[in-house]
Amino acid sequence: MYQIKAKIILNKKIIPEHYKICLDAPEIAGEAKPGQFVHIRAREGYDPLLRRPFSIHKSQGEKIEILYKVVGKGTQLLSRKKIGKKIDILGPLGQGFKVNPGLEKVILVAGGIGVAPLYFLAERLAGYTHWKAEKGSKRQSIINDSSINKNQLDILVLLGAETKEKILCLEDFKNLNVKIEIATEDGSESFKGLVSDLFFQLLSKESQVNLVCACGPALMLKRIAELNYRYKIPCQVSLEQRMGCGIGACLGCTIKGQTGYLRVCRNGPVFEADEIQWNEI
Amino acid sequence: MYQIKAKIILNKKIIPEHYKICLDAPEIAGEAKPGQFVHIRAREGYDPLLRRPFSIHKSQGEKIEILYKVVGKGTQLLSRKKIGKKIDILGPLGQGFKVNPGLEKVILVAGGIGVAPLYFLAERLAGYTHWKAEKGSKRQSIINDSSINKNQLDILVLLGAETKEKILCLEDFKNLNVKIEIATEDGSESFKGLVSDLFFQLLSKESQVNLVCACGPALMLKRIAELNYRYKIPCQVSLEQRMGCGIGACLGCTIKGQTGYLRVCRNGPVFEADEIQWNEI
Amino acid sequence: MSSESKKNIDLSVRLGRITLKNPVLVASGTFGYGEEYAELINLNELGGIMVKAVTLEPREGNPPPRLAETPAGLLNAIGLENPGVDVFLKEKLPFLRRFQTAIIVNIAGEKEEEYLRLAERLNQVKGISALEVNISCPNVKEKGLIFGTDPEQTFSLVKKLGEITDIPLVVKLTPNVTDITKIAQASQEAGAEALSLINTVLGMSIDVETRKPKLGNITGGLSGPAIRPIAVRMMWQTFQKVNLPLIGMGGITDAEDALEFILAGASAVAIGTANFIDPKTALEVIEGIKQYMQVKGIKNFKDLIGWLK
Amino acid sequence: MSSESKKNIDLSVRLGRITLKNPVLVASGTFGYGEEYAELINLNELGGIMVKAVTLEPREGNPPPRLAETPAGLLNAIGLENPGVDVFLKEKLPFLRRFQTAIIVNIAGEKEEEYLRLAERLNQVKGISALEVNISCPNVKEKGLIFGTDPEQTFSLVKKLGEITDIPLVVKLTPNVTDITKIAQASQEAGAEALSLINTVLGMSIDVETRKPKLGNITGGLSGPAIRPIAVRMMWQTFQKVNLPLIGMGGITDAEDALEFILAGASAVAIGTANFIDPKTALEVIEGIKQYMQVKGIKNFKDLIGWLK
Ligand SMILES: Cc1cc2nc3c(=O)[nH]c(=O)nc-3n(C[C@H](O)[C@H](O)[C@H](O)COP(=O)(O)OP(=O)(O)OC[C@H]3O[C@@H](n4cnc5c(N)ncnc54)[C@H](O)[C@@H]3O)c2cc1C
Ligand SMILES: Cc1cc2nc3c(=O)[nH]c(=O)nc-3n(C[C@H](O)[C@H](O)[C@H](O)COP(=O)(O)OP(=O)(O)OC[C@H]3O[C@@H](n4cnc5c(N)ncnc54)[C@H](O)[C@@H]3O)c2cc1C
Ligand SMILES: Cc1cc2nc3c(=O)[nH]c(=O)nc-3n(C[C@H](O)[C@H](O)[C@H](O)COP(=O)(O)O)c2cc1C
Ligand SMILES: Cc1cc2nc3c(=O)[nH]c(=O)nc-3n(C[C@H](O)[C@H](O)[C@H](O)COP(=O)(O)O)c2cc1C
Ligand code: FES
Ligand code: FES
Repeated sequence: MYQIKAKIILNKKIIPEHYKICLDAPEIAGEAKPGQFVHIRAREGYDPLLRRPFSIHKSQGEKIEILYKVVGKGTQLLSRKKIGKKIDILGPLGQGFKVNPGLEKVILVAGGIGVAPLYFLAERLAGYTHWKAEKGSKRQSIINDSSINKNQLDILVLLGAETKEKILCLEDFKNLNVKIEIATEDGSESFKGLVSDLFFQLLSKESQVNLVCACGPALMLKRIAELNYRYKIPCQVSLEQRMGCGIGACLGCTIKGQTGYLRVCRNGPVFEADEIQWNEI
Repeated sequence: MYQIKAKIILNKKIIPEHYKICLDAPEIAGEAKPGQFVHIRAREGYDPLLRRPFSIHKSQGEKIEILYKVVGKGTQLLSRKKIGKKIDILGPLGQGFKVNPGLEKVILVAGGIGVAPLYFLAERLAGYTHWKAEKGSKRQSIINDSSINKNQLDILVLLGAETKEKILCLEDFKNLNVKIEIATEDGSESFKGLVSDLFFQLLSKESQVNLVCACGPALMLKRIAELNYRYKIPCQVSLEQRMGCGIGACLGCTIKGQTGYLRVCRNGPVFEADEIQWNEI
Repeated sequence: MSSESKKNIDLSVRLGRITLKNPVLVASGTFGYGEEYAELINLNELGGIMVKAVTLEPREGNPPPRLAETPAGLLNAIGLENPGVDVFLKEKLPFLRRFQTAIIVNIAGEKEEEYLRLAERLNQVKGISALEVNISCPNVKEKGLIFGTDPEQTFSLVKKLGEITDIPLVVKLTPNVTDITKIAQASQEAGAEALSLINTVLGMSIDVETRKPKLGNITGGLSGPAIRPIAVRMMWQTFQKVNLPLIGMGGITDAEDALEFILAGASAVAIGTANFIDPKTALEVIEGIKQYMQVKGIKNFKDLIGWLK
Repeated sequence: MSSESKKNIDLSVRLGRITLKNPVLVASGTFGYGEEYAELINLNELGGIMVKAVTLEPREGNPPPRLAETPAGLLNAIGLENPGVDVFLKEKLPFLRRFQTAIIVNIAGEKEEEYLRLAERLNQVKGISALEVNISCPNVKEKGLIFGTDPEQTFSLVKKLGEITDIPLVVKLTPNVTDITKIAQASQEAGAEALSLINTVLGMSIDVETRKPKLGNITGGLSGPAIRPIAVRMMWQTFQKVNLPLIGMGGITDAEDALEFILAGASAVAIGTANFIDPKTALEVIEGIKQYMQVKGIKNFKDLIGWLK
C-alpha cells in the first residue's frame, strides 16, 4: 500500500461519459492484482471532501489504468484533469480475485462499468501479463506464472450494456482471444436483455464451469450470486460501497456478511458470493 | 446592476502574482464608472463559497478589465481561468469617484494593486474615454463629456510599489500624458519610501490641488486622509472590506463612518475621506 | 415534458393563516428589505420575503469585520443593525408592499418588553403576512440567556405576543440547543402559527497570523451549506414532534437541497446565504421543485411535505 | 530558517499526568487501532493515538450505508462497531504498544455499569496513557438521554470512573448541547484529567431521488472542515470556563486549522476525518506547528496555548 502522486499519462473519453486515465505509478503497478483498487483524491480542498475508489483496470510495467464513468462531482473533476499533472492516489488496496491453479473454465460477467476489474483479471488469466508472487502475504491461493497459460483455460466473457454504443472494452477482450458474449438492454446488439439473463441462458449450455467472477450493479450481482448458488458454481463478486478511509480503519464501507459486517475496502472489494448476505442488498 | 456570464477575452500574468483579466461584459462596460467594482464568482461549488470583489480597471466598448493580485484561493482560481470560458459577474456596483467640473489639479495616489481603479479614473479625467451620463441616477456631480478635456486638467499620479519590478501600469499612465511620480519601498526606483511619504513631500511643493483620489492599503489611506485633512484638500478614498452580497443587502461590509456604519459595497467603495472614522481603522 | 403539465402543478401552500403562492422564501438578514435584490430579480415570483430583523429602536450593529468565510460556510456577526421600526414602517415597508409576495417581518429584541411593544406597533399595519419572532438574541434581563434556548421563556414570549397581535406568529428556532423539539413544542403550545428553522449555528474563526478572531464580535453565526445536515436533522426531528407548518432553512443552494428539507417535513423553505452567491437561487429553486414534481408525478406541493420513505 | 533553530523547539506538552511528545494526536474512530495506517506513516511520530471506541461486549454496528458526504463534511453512523474489550486487549493493544506514542483508549457504553466494568477491566493494563470517556452515547437506562448532554449524569459517571481506575480520564464532550461549558465544568469537578472536544454534530442527509435518508441509521455524526468554526468556538468558550487541559478536534486539515484551536486554548489537537483524505495530515500538522513557532519566535509549545489576542 502506497500513497503517491501519480503523473497522468493519458486521460481520454472513450465513449460518452466514460473515460480512461493512465497513471505513472510504479509502486502500485508493481503490486497490483486483479480486483484491487486505488483511492483517488479528485482535487485539493474541500469540494469534494473524500477520495474516490476505482478498480485497477490495467496494470502494465510502471503504469496503471482506470476505466471510469462520470456520475458526479469527483468523476467529473477527474475527467477534466490534464495530461502531465499529478494526482494523489492510495493503493493497491483490498483483496482481489482469488484464482486457484487447475481451472478449466471461467466465466466473467460484466455489467456496464463493472467491466473495469474484469479486464485486468481476464488479461492475467489469459496469460498475457503475469501474476506476481506476493511478498509475505497471507493470501492463500494465487495463480503464479507457471501454473497458467491461455491454452489450458477456457475464458468466457459476458459484457452487458444498455445499448450497443455503450459496450466497453470489446476490442481489448478480442485481443485476448477469449470467448465473448454480449447482452444489450435494448437489443441493439446480440442478446436482448440483462447480462444476468444472458448468463442464466448460458448456464444451461455451459458445463464444467469452475468459477464465475462478476462485477456490476448490486442487483445484477445478487442475481448472479443466486444463480451460481443454485447451480453450485463457485462465484466471486466485486462489490461497491461508499468509502471513507479506503484502508480498513473507519468501518464506514461495510456490507452484511454471513458472520457480521465486512469492510468492502479491506475484506473485499472481491468476495466469495456466499460470504455475503444477499437479502440485505 | 447586472448579473451576467462574461466571456474571458484575455487572462494573463503581467508581473509575478499580478494578472489582468479582460471580460466581454457589454451591459457592465456600458455603465461602469471609475471606482465602481464587480463581484465575481471564482468557481461553481462551495470552495470558496462567496464571490470576490474587484475594482473595474478599464472599461472600453463592450469590455471591462480587472487588474488583480493573487492572494488566496479565489484569486488563484481566477488566475487559472482559460480564455473563452465564462464567469459569473455582478456589476457595476457601488459608488465611484465623484468629480466636479472645473477642476484644475488632481493627484491620484496608488499603493500597490490599489492602482486598479485609479487608472480607469485617470483615463476618464484625461479625456481619453468618456463619462456617460447616468440614467435617472441620484448621483450629484459627475463630469460630462463636454466639461472636461486633457488640456484643462493637471493630473499627477503617484505610484507606490515595494520594488521597481512591482510598479504597475506605468506604460498605461505614460500613454495618458499625465505626470507620474514613483515611490519604491526599497528605493530601487525614484523616491525611496512609502507612497504616502512621497505624497507628503510633494504636498509642500504642489499648490492649488483641487482633489486627491487614493486607493491602496488601509493604513496608507489613513495617512493620506490625515494629510489632506491637515492641508484641507478634498480627498476621496477607495476602501476595502470583506463582502457578502456586494449590493448592500447583508450589512456585512460596513466600516465606521462619522454618522454610523457605512456599507463599503453600496455607500462606497469610494468615500470622501472625511466621511470615515479613521481612528477605527 | 410539456409545458401543459407544468401548468397543472400547484405550488401554493398554506402555513396556518399564511398563504404562500409557492413555498420558496428568502431568509431574514440575507435579503435586506428587498430594495437591492429588486434590481436583479423579480420579487413578485418569490413565495415570500422574510425581511431583515427590525427592533424597536435603531441599532448600530457590531464592529467590523462582520463576515468571515469558512469551509462551505459563512460566519456573520452583523449585530442586528437596523434603522428601527419607525423608519422601517416609513421607508422600507411601502416599497415591499408593492410586490405580490408574502412579507414576513422578523422582529428582535433584548427584553420581552421590546418584542411586545414592537408587536403593538406592527399590529394594525397593512401588508404584513406574519411576524417572524427571532428568539436567538440574548435576553439581557435574564442574565444574557438566549430566549430561544429556554422553553419557558419562549412560551411566555410567544404567548404574550399572541395576546397583543392578530398577525400570525412564526417562531424562528435557534439550533444552539440540546433539543430543538422542546422549544418547538413550547412555541406550539404558546400559539405559534408556524416555526422557522434554523437560525445560524454559533461559531468562531481565528486568523492565526494576526492571532485575532476573524470577526469583530469574536463569535458569530455560521450559515451556508456547511450547516445543511444539521438543519435537515432538526427539521426531521421537529416534524415528528409538532403539528405546526415548518419553514426550513440552512445551507440551501438549489432545488435538491430544498427538497431535502421538504421531504424531511418542511412546508416551505427559505434561501439565505445562497442569495449572496447567486441572486437567482430562489427562482431556480422554485423551477427545480416544479420539475421534481413533474418527474415524480405529483400535482400538489402539499403531497411532497414529509414524503421521506 | 536554520534547522538549528528547529531543533530547539520544544513540542512536548503535559495534559495533567499525561505527557505527549508533541501535541498532535489522531482522533478516535478515524484511525482504527493503528494497524492500517502503520502501513502508510510512522506511528512513532504521532503525539498519540486515540483508538476506536471499545465497549464491554462486541458490537456489530449500524446497517449500511454508514457514510455520506456533505459540503465540506462527512456524516457517519458507524454505531460503535468493535470487537469488545477482550479482543481489543488480546489482539489490538499489543500491536499499538510497540510504538513510542501515547495510547488513549476511547471507551463507550449504554449504561453507567458498562463504563465502570470497562474501566475495571482496563485498570491494570500496561501501556494505556489515558481513557477517553465517550459520553456521546444514549443512556439506555435514562430513557435514551445522551450522557454527555446532562451535567449530572456526566459528573456521576466520571466521578465513579475515577474511583475505579488510576488511569487518567479524558472526557470527550459532545457539541450537541446548549452550553458545552456546563458539561466541561461537571467533568472538571468530577476529577477529569483533561477534556477532548468536539465529538461529531448530529446531522442528516436525504437522497431526494430515492427519498431515503443517506444513512442506514437515518441520522449520523457530522465531522470535517464544515464543523470547524463550531469546534473552535466551543474550545474558546470552554478554555475560559475550566482549568483543565483541552484537546481540540473538529475539521482540522492542516497546521493553520490546528493553530486556531491552540490559540483558542487547546493544549493538544486531534486529526479525525482528514486522515481519510490524506494519511500524512498529522505529520504535516506537527511540521507546520514547528514552523509557526519558529517564525513567531516561540520555543515552548506551551506558550502558544490560548495565545489569542
Ligand atoms: C471498490 C470500488 C471500485 C470501483 N471501481 C470503479 C471503476 O473502476 N470505475 C468507475 O467508474 N467507478 C468505480 N467505482 C464507483 C466510483 O467510486 C464512484 O462512481 C465514484 O466514487 C463517484 O464519485 P462522484 O464524486 O463522481 O459521484 P458522487 O457525486 O459522489 O455520486 C454520484 C452518484 O453515484 C453514487 N455513488 C457514488 N459513489 C458510490 C459508491 N462508492 N458506491 C455506490 N454508489 C456510489 C452516489 O450515491 C450518487 O448517486 C468503484 C467503487 C468502489 C467502491
Ligand atoms: C471594493 C473592492 C475592490 C477591490 N478591488 C481589487 C482589485 O482591483 N484588484 C485586486 O487584486 N483586489 C481587489 N480587491 C481585493 C480582493 O477582493 C481580494 O484580494 C480577494 O477577494 C481575495 O480573495 P482570495 O480568495 O484570493 O483570498 P482569500 O483567501 O479570501 O484571502 C487572502 C487574504 O486576503 C485578505 N482579504 C481577502 N479579501 C479581502 C477584502 N475584501 N478586504 C480585505 N482583505 C481581504 C484575507 O484576509 C486574507 O489574508 C478589492 C476589494 C474590494 C472590497
Ligand atoms: C448576514 C446574515 C444576516 C442574518 N440576519 C438575520 C436576522 O436579522 N434575523 C434572523 O432571524 N436571521 C438572520 N440570519 C439567519 C438567516 O435568516 C438564516 O436563518 C441562516 O442564515 C441559515 O440559512 P442559510 O444557511 O441559507 O443562510 C442572518 C444570516 C446571515 C448570513
Ligand atoms: C468514521 C468516524 C468514526 C468515529 N468514531 C468515534 C468513536 O468511536 N468514538 C469517539 O469518541 N469519536 C468518534 N468519532 C469522532 C471523532 O473522533 C472526532 O471527534 C470528530 O470526527 C471530529 O473531528 P474531525 O472533524 O477531525 O473528524 C468518529 C468520527 C468519524 C468520522
Ligand atoms: S472505507 Fe474505511 S473501513 Fe472501508
Ligand atoms: S457586502 Fe452585503 S452589504 Fe456590503
